[in-house]
Amino acid sequence: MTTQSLTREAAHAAVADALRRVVPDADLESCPPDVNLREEFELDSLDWVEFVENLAKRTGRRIDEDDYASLETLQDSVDFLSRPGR
Amino acid sequence: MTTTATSTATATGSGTGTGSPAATPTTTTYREAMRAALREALAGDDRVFLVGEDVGRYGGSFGVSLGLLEEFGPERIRDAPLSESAFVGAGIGAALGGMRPIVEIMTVNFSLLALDQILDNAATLRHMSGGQLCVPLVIRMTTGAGRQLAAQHSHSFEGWYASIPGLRVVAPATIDDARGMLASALADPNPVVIFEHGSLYNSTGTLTDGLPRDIDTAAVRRPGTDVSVFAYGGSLGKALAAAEELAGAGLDAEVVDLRTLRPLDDATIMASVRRTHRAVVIDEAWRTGSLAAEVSARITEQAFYDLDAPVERVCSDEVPIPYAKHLEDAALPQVADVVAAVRRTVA
Amino acid sequence: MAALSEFTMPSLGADMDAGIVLEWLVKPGDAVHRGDIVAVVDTAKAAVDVECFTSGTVQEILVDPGRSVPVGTVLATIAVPGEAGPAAVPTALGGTTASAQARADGDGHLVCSPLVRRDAARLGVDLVTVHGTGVGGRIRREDVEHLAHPGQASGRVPEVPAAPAARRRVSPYARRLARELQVDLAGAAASAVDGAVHAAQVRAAAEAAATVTSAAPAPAAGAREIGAAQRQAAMRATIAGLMARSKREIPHYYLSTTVDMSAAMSWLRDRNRELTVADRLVPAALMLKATALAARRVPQLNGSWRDDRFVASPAVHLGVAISLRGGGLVAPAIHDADALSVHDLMAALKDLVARARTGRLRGSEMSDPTLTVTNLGEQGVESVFGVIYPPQVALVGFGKVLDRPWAVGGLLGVRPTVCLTLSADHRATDGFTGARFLDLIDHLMQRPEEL
Amino acid sequence: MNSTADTTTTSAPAAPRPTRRRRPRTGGSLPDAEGHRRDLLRQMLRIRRFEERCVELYSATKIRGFMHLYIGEEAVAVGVLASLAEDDAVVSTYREHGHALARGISMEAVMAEMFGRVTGCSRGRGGSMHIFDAGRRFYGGNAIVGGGLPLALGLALSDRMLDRDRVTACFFGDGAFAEGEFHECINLAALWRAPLLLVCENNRYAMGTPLATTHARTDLAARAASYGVEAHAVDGMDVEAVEQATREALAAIHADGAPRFLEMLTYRFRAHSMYDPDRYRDKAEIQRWRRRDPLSLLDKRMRDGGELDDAGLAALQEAVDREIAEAVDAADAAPYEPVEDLARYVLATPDEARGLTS
Repeated sequence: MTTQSLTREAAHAAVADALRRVVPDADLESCPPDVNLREEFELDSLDWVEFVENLAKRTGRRIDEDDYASLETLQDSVDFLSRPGR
Repeated sequence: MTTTATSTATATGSGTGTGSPAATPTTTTYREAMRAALREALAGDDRVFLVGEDVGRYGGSFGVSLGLLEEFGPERIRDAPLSESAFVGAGIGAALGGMRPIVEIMTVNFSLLALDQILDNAATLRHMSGGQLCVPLVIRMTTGAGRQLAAQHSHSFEGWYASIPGLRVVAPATIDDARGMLASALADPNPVVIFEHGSLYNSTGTLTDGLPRDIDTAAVRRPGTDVSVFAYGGSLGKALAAAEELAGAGLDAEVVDLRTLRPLDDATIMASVRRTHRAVVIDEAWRTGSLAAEVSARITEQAFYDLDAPVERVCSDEVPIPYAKHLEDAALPQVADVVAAVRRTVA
Repeated sequence: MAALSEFTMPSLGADMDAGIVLEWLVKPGDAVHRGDIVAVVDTAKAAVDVECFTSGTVQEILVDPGRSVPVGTVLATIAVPGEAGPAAVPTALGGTTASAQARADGDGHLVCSPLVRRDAARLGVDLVTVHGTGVGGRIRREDVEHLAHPGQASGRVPEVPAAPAARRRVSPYARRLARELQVDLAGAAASAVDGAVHAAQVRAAAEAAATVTSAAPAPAAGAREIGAAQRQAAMRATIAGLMARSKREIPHYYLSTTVDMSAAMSWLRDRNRELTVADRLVPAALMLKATALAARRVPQLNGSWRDDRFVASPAVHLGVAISLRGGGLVAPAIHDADALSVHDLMAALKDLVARARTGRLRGSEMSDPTLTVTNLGEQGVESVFGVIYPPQVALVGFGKVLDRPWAVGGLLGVRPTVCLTLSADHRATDGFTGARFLDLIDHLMQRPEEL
Repeated sequence: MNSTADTTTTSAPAAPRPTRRRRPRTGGSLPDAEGHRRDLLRQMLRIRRFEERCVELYSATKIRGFMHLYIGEEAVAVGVLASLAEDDAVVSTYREHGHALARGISMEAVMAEMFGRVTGCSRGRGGSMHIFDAGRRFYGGNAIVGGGLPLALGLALSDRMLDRDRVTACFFGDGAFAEGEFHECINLAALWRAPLLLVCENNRYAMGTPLATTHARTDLAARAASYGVEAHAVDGMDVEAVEQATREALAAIHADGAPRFLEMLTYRFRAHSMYDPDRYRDKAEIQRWRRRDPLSLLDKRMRDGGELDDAGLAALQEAVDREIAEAVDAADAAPYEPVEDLARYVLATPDEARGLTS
C-alpha cells in the first residue's frame, strides 16, 4: 500500500500540529530542526504516544514503534513523512 | 393573716435596694440586688412567702434575706427545720394551694435530699395529671465551688436540673439579672429554679434600672468575630477576663451569657457560632454529662457546617473537688484554660 | 345452649410475656366457680396460683404442663350453662386471644398503639393486613415497617457505609467555603499545625485561583503568566506543606533492585504491532499493573498511617505521580488498579494524565490513593527515591528503561533493565516486607502475559 | 403488736390558741343511720367489685403496668371519705382506686385511665398509680412511698396561711411511716399547726415485709403522738368505727387547726400487686382477717337490724355490676390521646395558668 508522499511544507505543518495538540504552548518557530523533540518539549512516553497518534491520524501514515527512531528531531520527522512510505 | 405583718414595706437602712425600682443607675452588690428583688416580691403580693433554713432570724446563710423577718414577720419569712424534702415538698403543695412560695435551699449540695420532690412532684405533676395541676413555685439555690469548701459543698448540678422536663432553670450572673430575674420567675406559672453562684454575692456592679429581666434569652456580653465563648453564672467573669487577655493577642472573642439553662436559647447560641465559626463552652460542672456537653452537642447538630474547628469545652476535672487551694484551683476551669481552649480553636 | 368461655394464660406482671403451666388443679368435667384456683403458672420469677373468672364445667385442657406459651394463649375451655353469664369474659375483649383469626372477625377493633396507627398511615399500610407479633396479637411498629419495606432488616439498622478510604481532614466550614468559592480542595494546602485544611487554607487557594480568573478577558501573555505564577505559588505551598510533614513525621527507609525488562519489552513490541496507535501500550502500564498486583499480595504497604497505627485499605487505588506543564505535581489515583486489565489500565492512565493537566480531576481521585508510583524514568533518570505522600506508607519508583550489561547463565549479555525502588514508612513496615514486595514486582514483570 | 382494736388515745396537751374565724360547718352531720349504712355498703361494694373486675382485665392485658389492689381495706377509704367535706383535699398513694371511687371520681374515668385512654382522669398519662381530679381536690396517687406527705403538708399550710377553714387528708401506709419524709412532715405539721389529717393505713405489710420486721415499736399511733400530734388507732375493718374516729379528728382540726393522726388497723386480702406471688403470708392469717371482711361485718350488722335482706343486697350488686360493665365498655371504646399532644402540659402557658382555680 503506497501512500502518496507529503510535500516538505505539509510534513512540517503536520508535525507542528501534532506537537501542539500535546503541548499547547509549544513554540515551534524558534525550535532548531536538529534538537531532540522529547527532551525539548519534555514529552514523556504517554505524550510521545499521543504525538505519534496525532501524526498518524493527520497523515494517514502507519507509524510503528520501529519508526520512532526516525522521528527524533523535527528534521528527521519531516524527512520521514515526505519519503514515500510502505 | 393571723399575725398581721406591717403591710407597708418600710425601707430598711440596709442597701439601696428600695421597694420601688431605682430610676437612675446605681452601684450595688449581687446580694443587695437579690434582697431588693425579694423585698419587692413580698411587698407586692400577699401570696408570696420565703421558706428555707436560716432565712429568718439568721438573715440567710449568705445574708440575702437579712432584715426581711423584721419587715414581713415569721409567717412570710419562715425558718425551716433541717427537713429539705418536707419544706421543699411543702412549697410545692402550697403552690398547688394557691400560694406563690419562694423556697431557699441553702446550697445545691443539700438539694439532693429534696430531688425526689422537685423531680417527681414539682416537674411532673402538670403533665402527669393531664394538665389539671400547676406548680407556680420558685426554688433558689446557691451553687459552685472555689471557696475551699471541699467536695460535699462544692458541687455544680445546674446541668442535672436543666435536663428535667417540667422545670425552668436560670442562672443570674450580673447585678441586673440578680435584681430582675426573680420577678419574671414568680410571674411564670411553672416551677423555676434560680442558681446563684456563691462567689457572686460580694461582687459589685451597676444596677441599671431595677426593672424585671426576661428568663427566656441568652445575652451577648462582649461582641467579637473570631470565636464564641459561652458561659453562665460564676463562669461569666472568667470568660470576660479571657476575652480581654485574648484581645491583647489580636484575637477578638465574643462572650455569650447563657442566662437560661432550660430552655437553652439555641437561636442566640447558633447565631454567634455562625458569626465566628468557633466555639468554646465553660462550665464548672464535671465534663461528662455537663451542660457544656449539651451545648456542644446542639452546636454540632445545628451549626455543623459553620464549624471551622471542633467545639472546645472547659470544665472541672472529674475529681471530687479538693479542699487545698492549689488543688481546687487546678481542678476548676480557670481563665488560662479558657485562653488555651480559644487558641486551640483558632490554630 | 352452653356457651364456651376461654381460659387464657393471664398476664401476671408488667414485664411478663409468656408463662409455663406447672400444674393443672382441675380436669375436664370438673365444676369450677369464679375465683377458684385452677392452675399454677411459672412466670420465670415465681410460681403463681391462677384463678378463673367464670363458673361452669371444664370442657377441654388445651395446653399441657411444661410448655411455655405467650400471655393470652387459650389454655382451656369452660362450658358456661345458659346464656353467657354476665361474669363471662365478654367477646368485646376477644381482642386479647392470640389467634389472629379471632381478632379479625371480632369487632374489627385492632389492638395497636396510636403511634403504630400513625406509622401505618405514613407508610400507606392497611393495619388489617398486618399480623401482630406483640402480646395478645398486638401490632408492633416493627410489624408495620416490615410490611412497608419487605426484605429489609426489620430493625432500622442503617447500612454502615464502606470504610471511607483515607480522607484528607477538612473542617466542615472549609468544605462549605471551598464549594462556595469553587476551590478544588486538592489545590488547598493543609495547615502546618494539624495537617487539616481550614478556612484559611481554602481562602488562600481561592485568592490564588481568583487572581487568575479575575484577569482581563483577553489576557496579555504577561498577565496570564502572572496568574499562572500565582497558582503555581499556591500549588508549591501545598506540596511544600505535604513534603515537609512527610519528612517530619515519616521515618523513611529505602530499597532498590534492578529488574530485567527484556521479557516485558518484547511482549510489548509484539502486542503493539497488532494494536492501533490509539491503543498502543507503554512500559508504565505494565509497571503499574505489576505494582498493583504486588500491593494486593503484600497489604502492609497499601493503606494509611492514622492515629498512630496502620490502617490497611481493602482496595488498591494506585496513585500516579504526574508532573504538570510548567512545574507542579499531582498524584491522583487509578481506582482498583489491581482489577484492571493492562489495556484498561493504559486507557485509565491516559485519561488521568490528560485530566490532571487540564485541572479536571475528581475529588475522589485526589483524596484516596492507597499507594503511589512515580515513573521519573520518563525524564531519563536512572533511579528515584521519592518522598512518601502522607498519610500513605510507601512510594514505588521506576527509573529509565536502560540497556545494561547482564549476566545470564554465566555469559555476559546486554539486557533492557529498570531500576525499581521503594520508599517506605518504617513505623508501618520493615525492610523485610519492603524487599519481599519489590521481589514480587520483579517476578511479575518476568511474565507480562499474565499481568 | 397488740392487735386489740380498742382505740388508745394518747393525745398531746393542746396549746392554748386564739379562736379562729370559722364559717359554719355544712354537711358532715350523720344522715339517718339506716339510709347511711346502705350508702356505706354500696360504696364498699363498688370498690370491691370494681377491683375484682380489674384483676380479670389485667390478666387479659387490657390493663398494664403496675396495679395495687385495695380489696380488704374498703372500710378505711369509705369511712374517711364519707366524713370529708367537698372542699377538703385528698392526697393518696399508688393503692388509690378505693380513695378515688369513694371521693366520687367516676368508674369510667378511673377505668379509662388504666386503659390508657384520653378520657381517663389523667388523659391516660398516669395509669393506676397516678389518678388526679383537680375539681374534686384529689391531688393524685404518688408512686414514691411517702412522696405525698410533703405535698399534703403544703396544701394544709396554704389553707392555714390564707385562713381557709378546710382540711387536707393524706393517706399513707406503714411502709411510708418508716420513711424519713414522714418524720420530717409530722414534725413540721405540728410545728406550723397545719390543718392536716394523717391517715396511716397499717395493713401490716410493707410490700412483702411484715410490720414487726420493719418497726422496732409497732404501735404507730403511740409514735405519732410523740411529735405532739393527737393520735388514735382505729379498727380499720369496721367502716362505722372509721367514720366515727374520722369525724372526731376533723372536728378537732377545725377547732384548733392542729394536725391529727389516725392509725387504721386493716388488711389487704390480695397480694401487694398483680405480680406478687404472695408467698410471704401464710394462708391461715389471710383467712383469719377474711372473717372480719368489712363488707360482711356491715352486711351482718344491717341484717341483724332488719335493714338488709337478700333481695336488697342482690339489687345493690346488680346496680354496681351494671355501673362497672358500662365503665369497661366506655373505656374500651374510648380514643387514645393523639401522639401530637405528647409535649402538651410539660409547661403551663401563662393563659393556661390564668384559668386554673387554686
